[in-house]
Amino acid sequence: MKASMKLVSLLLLILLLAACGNSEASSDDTQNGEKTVVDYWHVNAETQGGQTVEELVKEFNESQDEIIVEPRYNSGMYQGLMQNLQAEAAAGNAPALVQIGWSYREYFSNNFHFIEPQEIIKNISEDEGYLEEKFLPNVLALAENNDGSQVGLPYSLSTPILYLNMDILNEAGVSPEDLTSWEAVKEAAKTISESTDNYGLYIAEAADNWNVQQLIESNDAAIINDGKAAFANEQGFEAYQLYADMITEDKSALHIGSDEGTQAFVTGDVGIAHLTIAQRKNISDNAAFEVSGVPSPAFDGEQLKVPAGGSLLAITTDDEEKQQAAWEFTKFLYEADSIAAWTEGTGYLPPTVDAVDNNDELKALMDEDTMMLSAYHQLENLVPWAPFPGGSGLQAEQLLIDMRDKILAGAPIEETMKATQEEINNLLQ
Amino acid sequence: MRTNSFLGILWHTIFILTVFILIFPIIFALGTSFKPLQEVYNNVLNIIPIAPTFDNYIGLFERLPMIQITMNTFTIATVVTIMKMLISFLAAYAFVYFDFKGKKFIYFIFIASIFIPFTVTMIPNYLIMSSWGLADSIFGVILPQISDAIGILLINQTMRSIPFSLIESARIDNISHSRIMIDIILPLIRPQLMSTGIWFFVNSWNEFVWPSLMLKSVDSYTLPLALQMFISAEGGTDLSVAMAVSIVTMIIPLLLYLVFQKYIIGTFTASGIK
Amino acid sequence: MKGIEFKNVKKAYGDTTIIENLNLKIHEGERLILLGPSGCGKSTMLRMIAGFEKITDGDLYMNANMVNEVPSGKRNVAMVFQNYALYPHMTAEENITYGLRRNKVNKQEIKRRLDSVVETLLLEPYLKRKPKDLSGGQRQRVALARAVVKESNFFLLDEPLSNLDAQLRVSARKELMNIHHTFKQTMVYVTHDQIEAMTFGERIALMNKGELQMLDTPENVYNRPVNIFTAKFIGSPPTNIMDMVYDNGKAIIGNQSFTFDTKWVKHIEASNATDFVFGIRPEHLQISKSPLENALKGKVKYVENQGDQYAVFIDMANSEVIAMSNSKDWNTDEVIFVQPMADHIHIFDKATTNSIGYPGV
Amino acid sequence: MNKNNTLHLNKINMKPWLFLTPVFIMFSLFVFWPLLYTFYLSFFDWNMVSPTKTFVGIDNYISVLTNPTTYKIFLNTLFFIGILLLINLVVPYIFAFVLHLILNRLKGFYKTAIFLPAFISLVVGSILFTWILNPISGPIAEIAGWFGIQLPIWSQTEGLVIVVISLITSWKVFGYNFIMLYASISGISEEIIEAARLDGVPLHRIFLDIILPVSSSAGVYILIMTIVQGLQFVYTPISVITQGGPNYASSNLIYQSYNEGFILYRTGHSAALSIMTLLVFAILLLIEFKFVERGVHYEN
Repeated sequence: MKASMKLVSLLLLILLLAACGNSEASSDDTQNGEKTVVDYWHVNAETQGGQTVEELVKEFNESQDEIIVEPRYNSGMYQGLMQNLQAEAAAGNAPALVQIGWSYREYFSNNFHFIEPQEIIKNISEDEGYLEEKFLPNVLALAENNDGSQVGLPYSLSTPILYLNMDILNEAGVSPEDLTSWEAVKEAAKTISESTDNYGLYIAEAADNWNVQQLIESNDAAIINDGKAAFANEQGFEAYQLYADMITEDKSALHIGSDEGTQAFVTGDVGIAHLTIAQRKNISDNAAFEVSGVPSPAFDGEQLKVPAGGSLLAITTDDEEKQQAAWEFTKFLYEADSIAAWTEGTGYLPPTVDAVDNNDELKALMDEDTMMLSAYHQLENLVPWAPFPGGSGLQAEQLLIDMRDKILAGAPIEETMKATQEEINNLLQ
Repeated sequence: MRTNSFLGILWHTIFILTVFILIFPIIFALGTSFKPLQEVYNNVLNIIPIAPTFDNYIGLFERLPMIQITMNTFTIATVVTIMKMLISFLAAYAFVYFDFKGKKFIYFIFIASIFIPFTVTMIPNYLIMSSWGLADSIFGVILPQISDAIGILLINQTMRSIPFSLIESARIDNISHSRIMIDIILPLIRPQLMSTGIWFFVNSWNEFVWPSLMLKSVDSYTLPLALQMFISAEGGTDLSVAMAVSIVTMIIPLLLYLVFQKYIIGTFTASGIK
Repeated sequence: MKGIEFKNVKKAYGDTTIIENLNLKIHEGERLILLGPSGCGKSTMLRMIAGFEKITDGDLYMNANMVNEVPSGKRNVAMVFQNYALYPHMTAEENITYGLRRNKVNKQEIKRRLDSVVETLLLEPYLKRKPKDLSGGQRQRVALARAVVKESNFFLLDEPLSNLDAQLRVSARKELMNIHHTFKQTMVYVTHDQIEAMTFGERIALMNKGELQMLDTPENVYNRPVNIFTAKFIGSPPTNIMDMVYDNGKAIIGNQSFTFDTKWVKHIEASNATDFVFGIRPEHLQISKSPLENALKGKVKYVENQGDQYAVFIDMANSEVIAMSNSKDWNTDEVIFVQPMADHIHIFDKATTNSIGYPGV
Repeated sequence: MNKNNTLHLNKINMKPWLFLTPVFIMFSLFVFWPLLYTFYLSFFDWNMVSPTKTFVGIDNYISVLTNPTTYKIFLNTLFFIGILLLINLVVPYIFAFVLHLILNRLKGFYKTAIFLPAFISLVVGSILFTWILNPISGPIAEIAGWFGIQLPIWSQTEGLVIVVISLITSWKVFGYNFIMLYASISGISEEIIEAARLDGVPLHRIFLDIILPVSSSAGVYILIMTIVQGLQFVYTPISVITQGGPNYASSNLIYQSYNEGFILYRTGHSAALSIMTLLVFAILLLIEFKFVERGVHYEN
């Protein structure tokens, strides 16, 4: 009997030991004494500027002694971060500053607490007019939700561009200057696939509808209009038809997942790739061929529209002191040099208007790199990532992905788009 | 046993091919982990790197708290293994050596729980851990992993191989149950327990889904989670570093296996499910 | 009373009753044999004494204490298991002393007991060996030693010799006898082997189908079986059993008759049975080719060599009987004379199968 | 006396419960209670953060059952089971038989090598295979290219995507099953097989008539484990490689529950689907027990 008690207490002892070991590892919070702690949640993996985040935070922490920022990487991109935010909320906590993916803007603002930057600025006279000085109106508007609240500030900005494998283009006799419209891209892709061993085009098929949105909205169709799905019209059909034809009819475009497709482009098996600008570093560092870039095209005679990828920065804490601290850190992140480092490290576009002019390296990058240049020039064409309202937005996005899969697998376009539109609108009611 | 040589050659060919398919990915990962990323993309077929480099490993240890991450993985796997073995051992002992009301039914309930897919308990466990403040703690990872009836099943099987009279002999000598466990059962089934333990350890070491839901900060990561830091939908996948992480992740399980393989295969073979 | 007592004990597993209603007293210090065919409940009884089996109903007393709910370890019994149950990972010495060490017997005492038992059982050369390095006989002795060192009042043996060859059994029995002589424990010994029972037991409890058939000395069990089962179970070849009709001082067996002496006549007539069964052991049948007085006639079927004697199978009065003979010269189908020895016949009541008793007792 | 009795009785009966206490606590907290809670959640509309859960009765079940995707995913699940059983029960069974009875040399090597991947993380395996099996630029595609063969784009091809994902999962599962089956087969007494050989029974008949029935309890164990755990293992390559796509062609019940719960935050839907998955498992197992166990030969 005694010995069995020993066994049971051994169990408890092991748990206890593990507890001690664990708490030692995570008990350094308390040493910071009087300083205000700002928990900053980001999604920047090591391949996506993780180091830059660390460096910026370090620089900020060393620049003053009031505030200490504690960065925390969240795996699984914006979706992973949202999961963690859910858990934290379920436990009754919230970080101070978080990156919110554009596609989660509505979901986040409907379900979580946030404070508008204007609320904070109101009390600080020196920051009056800060927002207007820093951001283009269309860029700032990206972070405004359907109810008109400013959820946060645009931070990571990406747009899709066309990456070009110049070796293949030269072999096929396609000139980058020709790629001015989607129709032209289709022709070029056809030429490439017919005259070389390679695929002509790859449009990223990530677990989102981002690239397709660029395609459709640049044919004057709208994914969403007045809070309702509105893509199932002639313009929309036409845009999708062009995409589907390249895959099913011309067989000039590659239809594959985004990891494999990006790999295929980098290894030199695809001529043109419609990918986020955030892939620039990965591609230019690893491709063995000459890479160039041109802006995403529109359809003939239509206005170019590029959806904003990336994230906004939202202040989520209730604590006023922390709100102030988070704001200080935010301003630091938007300083020209910080933005330059950010752009360099992540491949994202500078979200502020003054960064390029105030930082020589950034200016040089923008002037010399065709890919960066292409993306940067698209900023004036930026539109928000289809912000479906309410709690069903995530599901609406999922339906758009399903629609893409169906159409690219050969489903009739009109029917499928209409059905999806109807399904989404039923959801949104 | 003699068989005709054609059949033998045919089957040897099939076996060698199978072994190749199973082992090739590991060799491929090893080769890739010593390649610069550019070479990964452009020299797909060179398993042995043209320009071998340690940069992937060096960079990995510079960029991530790999020691901490390995320690986390080790701590979780060790605690899970010991706890799971202990509670399963106690339960199996009760099931094998006692008669009590409802024994069969209770045993059935536990064994049936093996059939519950992890998605069924995932959300509530997630909520429990969050509300206990154990999200992002190794405890949040450990606790649900301990509650796995496979341990009861396997140890129960093993215990049954001990002649009942040994326990009766001890009981008649007024030896307490705990003493019987320690002095008699434990030494007799130690090899099987070791193998089972190694198996649990490796499974917990490799566990991905639950830790990926639980653990948030890099400092509390486990090795399989470190892997995904080099895979990003937007920034691209750094395959060569990812493979370096993979190799680091594999080392302990493979060492355990190769050192104890005769022993592991031996006990798996000797005590197989009857 | 000291010793062990079963009082109205019942044992059932669910709906299956193993022992219906058992009453049995085992005296302090005696060697009691639990004998019976397999499945008769003898092992269950032993395991009830050991405390391994719960008693469904009734009471079990040991040293005058009711022990129904006393766990094994508190009953102070020693036991030798059929498969010896030696701990495979311990040496012989560790096996022998394990229980003592765990029960905090002091070191000198352990050494004293160990030395004593090692001497008695000649175990010195094997003490450092593990069971797998011991022969069957050596293992048996280690198991015995382990039980002996407990120096407990009750010593249970569950077919302890069944895994030994014939020669080893004889010497093992001698050792057991020795041990009992030295320690005077109450020994309860389960076996299905009647030779073991006869040679080792002071009393035999013969069991069948969960019921106690007879409890007595080996001599009485052999010579004065109380029922047909006992008569047939004990002795080899088994007792010959024939239906008979009593008619005026004679037993009519088939169409032949056997005349009882006056003692038997009185005894039979005094009994209240109506139908009888006649029993006689093979060694108590005299056979002859020439006529014998008060004999029955039978036809030889075949002869079986049993080493020292021959068993002659005889077709007699519609049943087969066996007689023992020193000669093998019996021809098949030869008609011979079979004479039961008057002092050794057994008469049973056919209805109850119980013996009607013996005259003059 | 009587008082004493009950005391003893309590003592005797308490012990197994004492030993079971840790298991009871752990399982109640992390298995049984969550199971009930999931059942409870399946009647609510909730997204895990909103403070209110809306009771919707069996709406979640109706919505799951009326969704054509559910049926597609259910059929996928059956397809996964079929392929997993083929690769991880039938093939290793034959392999174990062949290794035990036909091959004399390299036995130890084969056992060691085949079991080895079972010790490696499936996440690692999934990432590796995404690259190795990349149909455009992976090593296999490269080699196939020499012969002018173009690999199908499996990750976008209905049906094929399930096969390839099952193959990737099998990389990890195969070895364990093989070793367990080998254990059982090599435990069969040599005499039975020698007797059959003396009678001139051909090898495939020995396999079907002797090995299968005698080792069937191990077979059933592997069968059940392959279904129950295989479907859960498959989750990892799905989540790493296809996220269930294209258009749910590679999703199964387990992945879909995850997707609903942790990607779309439809907790109630996810719970309803999980409960139904559990039911499907229970039914599958019942069917198995009915049809497979019948012929099972158990030792002991």
